[in-house]
Amino acid sequence: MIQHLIVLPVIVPLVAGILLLYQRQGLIRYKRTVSVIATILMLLVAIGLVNMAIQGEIVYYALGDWQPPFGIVLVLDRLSALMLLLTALLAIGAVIYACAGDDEKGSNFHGLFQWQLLGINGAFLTGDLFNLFVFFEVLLLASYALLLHGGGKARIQASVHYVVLNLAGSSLFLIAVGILYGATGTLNMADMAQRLANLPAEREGLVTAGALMLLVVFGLKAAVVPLYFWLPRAYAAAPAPVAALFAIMTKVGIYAILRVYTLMFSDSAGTLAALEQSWIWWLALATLAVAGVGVIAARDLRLLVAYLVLISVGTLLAGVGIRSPEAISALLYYLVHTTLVTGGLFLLADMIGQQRGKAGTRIVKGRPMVQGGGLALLFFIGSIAVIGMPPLSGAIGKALVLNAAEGTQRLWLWPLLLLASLASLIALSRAGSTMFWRSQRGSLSGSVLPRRQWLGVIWLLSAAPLLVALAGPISAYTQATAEQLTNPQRLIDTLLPDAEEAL
Amino acid sequence: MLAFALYITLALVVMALLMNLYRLVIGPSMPDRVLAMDTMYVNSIALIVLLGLWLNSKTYFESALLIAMLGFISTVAVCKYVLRGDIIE
Amino acid sequence: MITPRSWLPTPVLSILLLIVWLLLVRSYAFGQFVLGGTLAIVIPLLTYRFWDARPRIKKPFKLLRYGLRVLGDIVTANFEVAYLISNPWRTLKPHFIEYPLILEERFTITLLASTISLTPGTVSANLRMDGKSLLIHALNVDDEEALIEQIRERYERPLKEIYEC
Amino acid sequence: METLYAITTGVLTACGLYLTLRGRTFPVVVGLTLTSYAVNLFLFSMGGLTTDGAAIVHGDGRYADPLPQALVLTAIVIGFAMTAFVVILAMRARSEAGNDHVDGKKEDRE
Amino acid sequence: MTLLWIALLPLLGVLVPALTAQRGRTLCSLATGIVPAIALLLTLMQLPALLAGEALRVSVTWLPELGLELAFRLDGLSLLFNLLILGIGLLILLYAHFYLAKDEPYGRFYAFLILFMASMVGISMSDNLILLWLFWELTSLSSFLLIGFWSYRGDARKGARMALTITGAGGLALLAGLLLLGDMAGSYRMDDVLASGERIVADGRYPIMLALVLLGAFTKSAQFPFHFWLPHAMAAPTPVSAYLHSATMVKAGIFLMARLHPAIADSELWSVVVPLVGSITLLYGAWFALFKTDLKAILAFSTISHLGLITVLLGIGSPMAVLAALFHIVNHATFKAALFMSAGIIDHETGTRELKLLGGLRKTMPVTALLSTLAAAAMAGVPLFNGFLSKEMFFTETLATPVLGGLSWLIPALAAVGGILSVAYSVRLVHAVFYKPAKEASPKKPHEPPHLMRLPVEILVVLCVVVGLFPAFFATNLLDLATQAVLGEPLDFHLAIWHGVNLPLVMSIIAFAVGIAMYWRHADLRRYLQPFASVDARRVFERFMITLSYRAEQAIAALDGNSLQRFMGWLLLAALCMGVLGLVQMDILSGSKGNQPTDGILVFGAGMLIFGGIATAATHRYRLISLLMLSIVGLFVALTFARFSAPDLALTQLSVEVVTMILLMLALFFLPQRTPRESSPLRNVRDMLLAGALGLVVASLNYAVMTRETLSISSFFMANSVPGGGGHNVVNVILVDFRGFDTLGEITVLALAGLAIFKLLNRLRLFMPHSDGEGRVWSPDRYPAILTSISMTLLPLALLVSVFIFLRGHNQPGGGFIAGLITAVALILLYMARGVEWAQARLDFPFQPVAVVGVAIATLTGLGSWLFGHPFLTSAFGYFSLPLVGKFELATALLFDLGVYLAVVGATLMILANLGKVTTAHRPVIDPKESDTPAQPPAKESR
Amino acid sequence: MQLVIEAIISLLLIAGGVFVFIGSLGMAHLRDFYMRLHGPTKATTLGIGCMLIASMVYFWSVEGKPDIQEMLITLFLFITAPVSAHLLAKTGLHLQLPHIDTTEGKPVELRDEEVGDKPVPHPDRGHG
Ligand code: NA
Ligand code: NA
Repeated sequence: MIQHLIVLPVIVPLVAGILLLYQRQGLIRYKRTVSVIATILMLLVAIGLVNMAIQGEIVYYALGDWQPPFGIVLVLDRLSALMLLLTALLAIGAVIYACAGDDEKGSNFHGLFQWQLLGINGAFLTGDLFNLFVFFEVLLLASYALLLHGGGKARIQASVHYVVLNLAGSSLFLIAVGILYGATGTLNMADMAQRLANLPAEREGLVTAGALMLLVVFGLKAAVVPLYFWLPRAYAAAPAPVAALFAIMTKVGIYAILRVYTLMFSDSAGTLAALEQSWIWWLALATLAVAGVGVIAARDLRLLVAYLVLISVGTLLAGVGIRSPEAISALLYYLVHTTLVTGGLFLLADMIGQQRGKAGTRIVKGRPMVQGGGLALLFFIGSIAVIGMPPLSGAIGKALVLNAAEGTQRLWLWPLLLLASLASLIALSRAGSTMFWRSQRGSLSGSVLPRRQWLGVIWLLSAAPLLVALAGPISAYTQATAEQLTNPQRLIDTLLPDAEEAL
Repeated sequence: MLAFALYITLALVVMALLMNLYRLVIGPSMPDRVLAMDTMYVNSIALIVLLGLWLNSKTYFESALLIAMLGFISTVAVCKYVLRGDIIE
Repeated sequence: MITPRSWLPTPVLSILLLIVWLLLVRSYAFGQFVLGGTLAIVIPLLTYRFWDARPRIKKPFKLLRYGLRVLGDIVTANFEVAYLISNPWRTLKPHFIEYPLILEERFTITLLASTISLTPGTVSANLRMDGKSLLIHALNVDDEEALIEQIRERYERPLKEIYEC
Repeated sequence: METLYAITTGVLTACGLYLTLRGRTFPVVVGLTLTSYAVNLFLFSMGGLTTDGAAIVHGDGRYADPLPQALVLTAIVIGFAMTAFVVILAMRARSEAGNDHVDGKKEDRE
Repeated sequence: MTLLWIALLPLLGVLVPALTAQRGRTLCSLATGIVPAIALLLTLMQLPALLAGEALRVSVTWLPELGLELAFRLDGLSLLFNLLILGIGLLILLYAHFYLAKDEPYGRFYAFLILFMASMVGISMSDNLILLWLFWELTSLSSFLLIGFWSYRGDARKGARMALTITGAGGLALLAGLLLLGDMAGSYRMDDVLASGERIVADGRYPIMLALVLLGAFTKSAQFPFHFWLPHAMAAPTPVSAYLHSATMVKAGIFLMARLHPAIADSELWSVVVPLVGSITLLYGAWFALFKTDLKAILAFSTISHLGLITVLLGIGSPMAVLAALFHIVNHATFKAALFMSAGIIDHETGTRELKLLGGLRKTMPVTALLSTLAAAAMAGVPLFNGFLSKEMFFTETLATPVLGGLSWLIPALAAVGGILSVAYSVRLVHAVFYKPAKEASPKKPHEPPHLMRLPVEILVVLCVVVGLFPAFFATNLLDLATQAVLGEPLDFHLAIWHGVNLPLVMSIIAFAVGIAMYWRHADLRRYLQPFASVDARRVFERFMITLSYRAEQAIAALDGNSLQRFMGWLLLAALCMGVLGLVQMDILSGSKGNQPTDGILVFGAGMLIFGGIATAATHRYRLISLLMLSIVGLFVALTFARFSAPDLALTQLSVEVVTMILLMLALFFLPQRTPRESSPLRNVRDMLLAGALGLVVASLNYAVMTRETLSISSFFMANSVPGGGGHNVVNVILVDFRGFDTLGEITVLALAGLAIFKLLNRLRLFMPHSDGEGRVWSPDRYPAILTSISMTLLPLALLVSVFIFLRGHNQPGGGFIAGLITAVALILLYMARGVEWAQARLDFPFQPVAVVGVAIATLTGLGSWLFGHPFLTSAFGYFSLPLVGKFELATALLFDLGVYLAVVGATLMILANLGKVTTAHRPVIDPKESDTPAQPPAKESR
Repeated sequence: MQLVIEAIISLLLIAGGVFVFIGSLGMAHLRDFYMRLHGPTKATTLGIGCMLIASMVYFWSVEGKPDIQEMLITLFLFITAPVSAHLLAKTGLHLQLPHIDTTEGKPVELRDEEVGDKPVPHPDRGHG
């Protein structure tokens, strides 16, 4: 069984989805149980995988027993293990929250949720470029369905933009994959990397075009300026547990960038090495700037959190743009932090909205909340974390990223990142003081929130202090991950042991 | 001789298709266009049959079969649409 | 007790399916007969529920004859239509004809309408909703009554005999 | 032949993308479909164009590259699923917003 | 280890009030007080070791990557601050116990207060720059919470946010500064940093670093021009003002300057900027203190002024100046805390802090009057009080150590003016409140406070006096240790009251004379000041914030515009740029392989495709026509696949094409039939150019790839298809075996589409046109009879064909996907021909399970290989032979393909049939209760 | 291959081509919709049939065994073509497509049944 552990992050949600989707109606207790158990199982699997990856070995799983580069492989290295674990952690919070009642607001919530996880996990594991496309589509279509869960005009309208842009993005993905296949003759990323090292010069232009178009696709998923436009409204409109899960969606784009470009366009790629770097760097800065402005402009708490996600995208991509092991390590730490915390904030925003009655999540004076104290405390914790103020994880993540910038990079990154933090500080203090302080007069509104919702939020937000307490071991892991990523030859050698002889 | 006949037939089929296209563009009515479309489907069966002869292969037989089946269904759908708007009711 | 009727509701269809299967697979191996035979039984059983009017063929040989006649008519009709279409000097006399039906079942009416559409210069354009008459568009007709009579005798009566007696 | 093929994909892409830039949902959906046709043609040709060599193994001859074909097959299916979703989304959006503008706008401004 | 306890105990102490709040106020206050008391005790216990010259350090590894350690130190400076923080903190707790009203959430208040105390202790003891920053920001946060404690008050909320914004911004700058500093020093360890002063000052980045660090220090310590948050922080309860905003937090900036003094202060830049900013602050604060009429505002501005004074001293930077600065920190903390607490008592007892409403309190509150007078005397620098000593040293140092070169007279001059003002506002404060008769009655009848509430004030005032009288005895040791910590070496000094007649003394005397005179002519001065009085920092700040968010909204709206067309334009533009970048890198577009010959049929096919594409775009306003044109493209794409040796693709394309047509028409029924002409010609041209350019790029790339030799791995598939996959149709073997994982994902997508669409159709509100685009009423013939008959005939044939296509897929063109679509289309034909009611009665199973079972079968087939110890999706096949039947092949791939078949049938029916059903009584509903009784069919005008 | 067989195939092909052509020609040049309907329904169907027979004969002669698979396509066409034509004609009648004046036996009363009530405004015109 242990040798099949790698494929379990795909199998578990797939099978759970099958069990959940077989019947459309009723059986909500059964469905909740299956969904939660599957998610917990996924967490256990992910922990097992991290345990495997922590040894430093790269392990792959050849589906159908067809060896790379011919068959599709799942690749387990530190990065994919980390992403799987992160996804499972996030998913548990979201699914517990959903079990409080959001899952009953439309059909098939849990099944779609599991299949969304299937897509995400698959994207994190696959070592094949076209298979990545397939999993992107799985996670996108599941996300379309989940985004609509519960209906409503805002969701539909946001979905139209989200879906149409992503469909265009999918076409672009196919073109890019096609070009890369045409130029290199393979789809396995490790094999592609190897072939790029000995690429005839007349094909460099093709590979450049393909790789850069791929960057546009990943940039769209990651929501980088100027491709981010779908994000704020979609995230603000999504049902809370879905929005929370979406916190990992932009990270899939970032993961893909990290995976593809560190593997294929490493130093051994000659003139093509790091061809994405400058683009990512400048776009990341632009994203930071826009997101900072957006945070100030947001008049709704959920929109605000959506823009906070955008800030994290900018920060992460800046790390990718720096491309040093330090930067990658820093961004991975930040990634873990931001995913869990923004996920928790989406849930929290929903709870706040529920208790504020008509005012909802709009940042205006409203009626006081029945459970205002607890919500305020969580909001304070989440805000501090997401702004990047001590003593919570954001501060450390931000400091790591700032510290990783070198030389003139600092000149650009530091002011932008710090100003974006300041913008979040201003916006969140405004939001918090309006919703919790200004809204103290009048009769209490809302009913007591279900315990599962509290549990979900606390699960996610407790990451903020835990990440600080465990900063040492976590950053040791991310450092080793970064080191592994910046030496892709090991992965190539693992997947294609005969390659040396062949050359 | 066979090759020559094939050329001639191909030319005839292509001309037929061009006339279908002409009607499709000119219309003037929707049924005219649908008729043109339907005929185009049928004529493309000819094209596939000729391709099979040309390549000396029966690999394309199913394509022709499918066009015969499915072309009909899409014509039905459009007709139903024009007649009733709601094609499944 | 399984009666032949319950597991072989439409024998003609089953035979047709078997033939089609053999044509499709281009093989007359025994295995294909077994497989095709199975399908020829299973598929009608599966689709039986979709047949609301069960056409009973009373006179199969007449059906065969009818089929051959129609085939012949199609060929001649086509020459005729080809001539009509491709002769630019000829002025056509198109005609809408209301054809009163004596057939009653929908399936047979469909057969008739199809036959009419496939044969000399006529297209069945509309079946009245009450099923009593068929509107036919003819490309070039001199004598309406003659045409009606021809259809009646050549196609409708045989069909009536084959299916509806 | 390759030139002709490339021009065709290019024109189809351009037409499809032009439609995706329209302001109403239906043309956009049609544009996406057209684009996906073009993209499928594009992807298909990435193994080169073979006029006589369907990838059915029967001993001899030269074959078309089967891999892009398999990819295109997957892409067609996924494209269909996506088209189906987006067109019905468009329908739903119209029912929610009362018009079929891609932004759900009440009035047309341009 | 003790150090760790000192630093972290207060942090744990946050829990104490939170846990004891329910048990009564006294207990809570006492329990809360124990924590700082212990910490204070522990600190004092380190004194012998410190005096013995030991370096007290503790360090725990935390985050090596960032150089972050949980490292604390206790040197003289930390000791001084710890005593201040913990000592005054204890007094404040006592005071607060009486100050807060009965019904106020004291537990929370104490928790915030202790949180603040903990972070302050952390700052003072941090032995690591990053750690210091962590605590630094914590003080901003706790200050925010404390200022906003009376959150129902608008001024409290606004004041809190303003303070947080300013100090938070400063904190961010400080982070950058400290990171830079650590980088320059090569370590974030305090000792390393302090030892690398020369290297740091010589570093090219020094000015930036200094600016950033000073930004942090100045915002925190309310230096001009960042001072304005402090007066508004007075909205906090008075204990907070006394503690945070006079005694401790505002000193954090000062502390930072002192702490980093050896590392960063030894430069020209420092000695210009810091004294200048300090002296401006000194004057500015003093000037406004003179004219404010709110008791706490006067004290706040005077605090600003004194912070400026200390800053000047640190800026001067001579050993004696440092000594003076440290001394004044302590002195200011004592007298200002006392004054604030007095002010709080007055406020508490009279109900007002407004100078105009106060007066003559000497009679009703004699003790408080005495205490306040003494403390104010210390503030004014009256001899025999501690304030006098440090002020004398201040004057001395401004004279003794010239800074600003040719302008060296400036600082002493400003200092003298500051001295005058300080005397003036001190006199005014005491005189106006206690001695001058009241003009109006105060809201409450004043009387003395409870004795214990006055006790902290008494203790502090006694300290002022005692230190003033016996400075050598009470202050020398402490200051000695502290200056040694800052300067790195012992400083020989002697604290005395009398230094003989010298210039500083003269300055003091002048200050007193002019100061008192100034208070005398105070009313005249007020008139000059009037124009400035209207400038309210908070208003300006708030207006700025409002403008900021308004501009931000405008900017986002301008960028975003909620316009899909624009978003799409960006996306395409990005793709275009990237494609062009690749193309320009190519020397030559055409590769070595060259063109294959073209024939007429190909030209014709290409022509049809191009025509179809252009026609689809050109007719897009007439939607049905556009659809027909699209179907030309679909058909010819299929023919193209056939022409280029891809029969499977041709089949798939054909079936998908038809299904898409049906789908689009089903949907079109609910959409307008025409697209209005709304895009401007300019936009059309722009879109055409963009799309055309991208088309050109795609064409070029396509051409470039096709004319190069393929390097594909495909020969492996060709070679292994039969021996390894058991199939002759390589494309099919790739789909179900080599890349079966893709296919599994693909059918999942399809099933997901069905599920998603079901969600969309649920609760759909319909616009059902009762006539077509020309206004014609629909035909009354719902189910044309001839169509119904033919659909029945076709169904068995279609099923047979799909079985055929399915079974042969592994060896010949075909397979589960195409077979599934054929089945689905045949069933859809039934729906079209016979209607939902009829078809539903015969297809009475839900489609979702079919699709899901399909995915399940494919998954289970894949999982089956586990039983044989093979990876997921490993295929197996074998050739079997039966008597009579002959040899045949069985392959697991067929089972997998069966899953594909079912998934396709299920999903396609879910999509099309459910979409069709929305206009009927069988429309999709979620609620099982609803689905028992058929939903009302939407009203439709049909005859 | 025998010359005779080749000749037969060629003949069938060309005949098929001609019929296909004429079918489409009729569709292109006849003067009203109802007349245009005739060409594709009959000529084209027969033309395809001819070509399929040609193909049948060809592969019979090439592979040496009789194979009448192509008849299936013809079967499908013969089943579907008249139905398409019927539905198209019905659609034409519904839309009241004009027919040339010389047409006799105008189906007035039928039209009333087909067309239903008098026109009403389409919802697209009203809103949306
Ligand atoms: Na296949
Ligand atoms: Na319908």
